[in-house]
Amino acid sequence: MHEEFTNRASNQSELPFALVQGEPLTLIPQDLYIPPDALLVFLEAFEGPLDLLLYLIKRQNIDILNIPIAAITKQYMEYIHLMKELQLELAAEYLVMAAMLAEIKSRMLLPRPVADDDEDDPRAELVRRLQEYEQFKQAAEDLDALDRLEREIHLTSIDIPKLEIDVPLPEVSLNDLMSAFRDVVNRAEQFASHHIEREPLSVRERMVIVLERISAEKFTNFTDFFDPAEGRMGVVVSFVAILELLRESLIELVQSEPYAPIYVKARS
Amino acid sequence: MDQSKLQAILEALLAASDKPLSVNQLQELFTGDIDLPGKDEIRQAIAELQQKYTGGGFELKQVASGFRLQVRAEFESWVARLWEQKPPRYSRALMETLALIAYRQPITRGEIEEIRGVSLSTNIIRTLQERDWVRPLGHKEVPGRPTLYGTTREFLDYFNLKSLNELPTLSEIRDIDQYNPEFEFNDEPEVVAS
Amino acid sequence: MDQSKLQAILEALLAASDKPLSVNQLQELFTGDIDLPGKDEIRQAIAELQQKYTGGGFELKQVASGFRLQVRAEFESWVARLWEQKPPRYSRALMETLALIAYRQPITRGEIEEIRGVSLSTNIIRTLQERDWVRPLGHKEVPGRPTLYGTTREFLDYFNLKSLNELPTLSEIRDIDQYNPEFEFNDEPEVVAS
Repeated sequence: MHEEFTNRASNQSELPFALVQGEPLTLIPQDLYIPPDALLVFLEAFEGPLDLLLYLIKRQNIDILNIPIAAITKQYMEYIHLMKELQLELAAEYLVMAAMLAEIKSRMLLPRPVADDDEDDPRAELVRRLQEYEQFKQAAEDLDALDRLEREIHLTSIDIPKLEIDVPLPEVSLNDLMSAFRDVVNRAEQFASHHIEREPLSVRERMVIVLERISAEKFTNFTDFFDPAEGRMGVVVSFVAILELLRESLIELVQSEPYAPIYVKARS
Repeated sequence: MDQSKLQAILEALLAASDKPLSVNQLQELFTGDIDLPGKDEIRQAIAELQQKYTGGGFELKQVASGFRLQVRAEFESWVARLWEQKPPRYSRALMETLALIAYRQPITRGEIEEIRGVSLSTNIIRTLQERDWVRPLGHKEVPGRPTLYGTTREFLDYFNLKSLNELPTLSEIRDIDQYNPEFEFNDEPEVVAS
Repeated sequence: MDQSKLQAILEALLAASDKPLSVNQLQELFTGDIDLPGKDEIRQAIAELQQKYTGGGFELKQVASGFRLQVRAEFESWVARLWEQKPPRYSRALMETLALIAYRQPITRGEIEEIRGVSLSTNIIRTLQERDWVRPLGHKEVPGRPTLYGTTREFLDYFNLKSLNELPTLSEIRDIDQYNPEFEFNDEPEVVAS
């Protein structure tokens, strides 16, 4: 057994990585010839290097306890290069794994003393980690499949007649509301990508008013949104609100010919 | 559809709905099913359900806008005790959602999730709608047509505001913060009537 | 109190409450009544109610924090039509993190990262805490004193579970020296069984 094992290990790098019905399996994954967009989605779907390795192993029905390291390393590196080419943000963990695979591969090439125990299989730690990850990957899927609230399970909502029972509703002060807003904005600003621009609230309010009016009427004359009685500021606010709604693709402006009246309608 | 299955589905719908459901509305909820129940079948099943609840803790009542399940009035003294102990409070997630809707309306659920960095449970928006503080304004014309939310007249009334303009701006909130770390207003304490 | 009245009151309480109620909580709601029901009587009445709901649209389910009335999952497709909002979906990263916390609690963030082989975004832990599914249990007494996380009763309630024992069993891990290929050749390449 030991002799056979050593023999096998030292020959590993020369071996075709697998024989399926007598045919050597090619190293280049056939399924790589897919449109770049789909490929991007595919590659981004991996939760990390362990997930990618598991995919490579599962795809070929290899027993996880006997991973052909040389072949798997080669395939792994192909994916890494692909991710680099597609300029995917490559987490450092992928490179750490690449180094680990290279190290295991080189140790597999070294003849090991015959007396060595199986425990010294250079792949042992990797195999343990892969199995452990697989275990929780599966557990996560099982958990996701359980019946749960908001999806399969709905609570009953049986009314309580309004007699003398006054079901109290939580009380909220304006301070509570403001500090909630401050907190959420402060937190969002910690992430540079979410920059909340400060927009005068009146514009937001006007946006809602515009939306309400155009949902009630099919076409609304553009000028109807400007009430001179509101003064210059009011007109500016309406104008900015309409621009903002246009930018967010919530409304569109329609004009049949130059200088004809402009109408505002809901985007459909 | 056999009558006992129809009855069970109707019971499920009436129990889950937070609003009364009319026979028409109930029938519409079967749209697309192979065997659409007739209105008479639905009425028949409702009558049977009403029968079934006799002597129980709740009843199936007909009100102006339809049928609803409600707790029997005779048990109200026990039911009232459910809320005697602790005054209910809203979660931080709900308060932040309300603040974002107030300050950033019209806004979609996805946008709220993006700003907060966490996904939002469905019952938060439902609670805010039940409280009449938040309402759907329409749909955003992007894939998925997500609902846009805004605040209501009742929201302004509750917070004693004449318009959204009276909500302090972010920089004002931060100014107040600086002067007063406990976040209380100097001039007039906003006492909010419940 | 006779058993049928007790049963009706319990039904009213369970119908009115928006949270699960334990036998203890249910008993407390009778405090002050002349004939306070015993816990066994309450358990008995609950069992009868569960019996009564067989074949109906809802069921009386025991989850971690008590008993609750819920619509039967088999009618979900009709009930879902009542609401416009779709249920929230959670990412694989979040579900894997949650699974690790559920099965391996108490566990630190570093340990989660180690098993998953990738770093964990703060948003995930924050979402899990905000949903009240996960809470800090204390600190691990190692350098840096990292926070230990565990799951909550709300987590079990949400996933319709009574206790952690009801979680699906984990797949088994094999040791590398258990490897026993079906075909062994001395010189020839491994044939991978498909």
